[in-house]
Amino acid sequence: MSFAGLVLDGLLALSLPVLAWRALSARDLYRAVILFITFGVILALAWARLGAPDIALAEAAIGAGITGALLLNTVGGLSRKNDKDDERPDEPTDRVGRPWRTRLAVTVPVTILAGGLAWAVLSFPAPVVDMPSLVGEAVAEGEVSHPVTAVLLDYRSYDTFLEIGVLLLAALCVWSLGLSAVRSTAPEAVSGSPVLAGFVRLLAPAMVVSGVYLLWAGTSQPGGAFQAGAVLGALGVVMVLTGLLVPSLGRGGVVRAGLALGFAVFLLVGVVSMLATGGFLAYPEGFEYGLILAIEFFLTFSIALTLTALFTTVPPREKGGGA
Amino acid sequence: MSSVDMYLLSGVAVFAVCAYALVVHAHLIRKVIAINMMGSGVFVLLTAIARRGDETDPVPHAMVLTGIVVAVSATAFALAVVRKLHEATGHAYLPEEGEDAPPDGGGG
Amino acid sequence: MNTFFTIVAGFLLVNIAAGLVRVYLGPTPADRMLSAQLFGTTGVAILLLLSQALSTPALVDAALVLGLLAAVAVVAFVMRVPQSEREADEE
Amino acid sequence: MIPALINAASMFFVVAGAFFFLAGTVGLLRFPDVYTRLHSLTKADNTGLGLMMVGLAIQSGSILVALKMALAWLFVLVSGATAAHLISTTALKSGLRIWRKE
Repeated sequence: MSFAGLVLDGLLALSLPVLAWRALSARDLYRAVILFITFGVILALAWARLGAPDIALAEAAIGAGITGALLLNTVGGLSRKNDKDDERPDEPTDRVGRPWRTRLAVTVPVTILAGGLAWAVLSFPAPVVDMPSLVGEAVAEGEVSHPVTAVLLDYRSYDTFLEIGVLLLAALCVWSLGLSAVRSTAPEAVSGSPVLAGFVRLLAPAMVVSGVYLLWAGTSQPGGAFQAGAVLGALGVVMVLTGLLVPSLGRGGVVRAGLALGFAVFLLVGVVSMLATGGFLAYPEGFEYGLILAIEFFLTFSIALTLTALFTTVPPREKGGGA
Repeated sequence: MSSVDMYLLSGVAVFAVCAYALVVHAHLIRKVIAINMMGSGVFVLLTAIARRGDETDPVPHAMVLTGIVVAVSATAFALAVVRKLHEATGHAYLPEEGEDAPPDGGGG
Repeated sequence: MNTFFTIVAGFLLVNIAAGLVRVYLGPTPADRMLSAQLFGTTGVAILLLLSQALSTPALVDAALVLGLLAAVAVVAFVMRVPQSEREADEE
Repeated sequence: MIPALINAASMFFVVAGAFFFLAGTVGLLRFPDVYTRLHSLTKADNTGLGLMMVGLAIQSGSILVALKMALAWLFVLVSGATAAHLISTTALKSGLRIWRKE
């Protein structure tokens, strides 16, 4: 590593905790969310430097885009209520101040924890098992050439299977709260703006093409179902925000089926492969590439739909309810 | 100090800062942001660990990718719970010890 | 040449740090959102520089996604966050 | 001869781009209100990114990568212009006054 690279790494490594600190102690919540989005951008750069372009891609989509939109949505939802209740307009700030004794009592154990962790991570023994070459061998046997995708869908596919399960569960939990949609607070001139409509018209095909490209690229280079799903999910979020999609997303049965599709296809492939080869998700010879691509395709669709549903928080209408 | 060491320490620092803020701040959205960033600190740590050898280890990368998606769904759920609490009680704080409503001013 | 690209990336990072001052000064939520959008653009530039400096073409994809999604937060901000601060002041 | 020329050209474009980014940051910090600060978003930084993109594209040696870089710039241009329009319209509608020299 050159000296310039070392300085850049130092700057990035320093700015992450500083940004986290500033975001969490910012006076009002808008500022906190803006700093959170900036933190996401810096994080993506750090991962680029750490040789993890897959994660940089996912962070660029999820950290800076979707999580930021989620937080802004919630902050907006909270303060709208306050305007109606005629409370102080700066309500979303933290009104509970802790006395210095409490702060000190928290600082001491946190400092000890941080010191211990720092000592632990710096004195790690060298790895006993040579994971990269083990994975390399396993990947060489398989038909997917990008190691991270191979790990996700071949080598440790049950992790990914459970993960789409977690997404599904989160969507069900959010629906069970029975929240109403956050309504737009934008002035007429903004929400009906032809510029915004034109922007979405330009954005939609670009996002669909990028999503499909990332999905296709995932087998041989960084990219894959998560990144593609995140990009398409962001498109869903934008369409909900601009009113092109109703918050309940459409007919209840269709939405529910779409959410469950990724999980169901994964499960089906797992069970069928278990019947064929004896191991859960142990793909039979020769079908590996096709099966992984099929799983990835349905996963992308379900991840995108789930992210949109998590944003709207409104359960789909029952049959005949209309939209 | 190598680049990897700097990122390892950075991850630890992010984790510690967020752990402090998680306890000290009362507003629930701040707590949600703190937990999300705490996760990011752990992800930085994992990615830096993957970088220690001569070759980059893809297993932590896959774990972090899974983690990012789980983190966004957990954050979305937490924010929905905050909104529900706000709808029900009118404020986004948990009741402090020994009282039902949040205190108005700082200090105490 | 790679060192040169790394130095420029570091320079842009310092630019972001300087721009953070605007997030503090505000004074309106619009100013802060504007700064966030600017950091997105700078982030795209840094990712492109790093993709060249580290010879990782995949980072161009990351830059593409960042450029594509940078506006999502802006749309959320405009549509959902009430801009009541000033109205309350002037009434 | 040719590689040296390409290096020099790409260095020139990247440095010019970095200069525009610097100008954008100065504008963000020094301009008096949100409407004037929009210039640094829509003009300075997008020009900077464009120049930098040109400098890196001639260095990349692959048409596909160069095209993707151009596409990234195009996305940023479109979203930057839309963001500027939305932010300024919202600010205007919420009654934010336009700065005038006293």
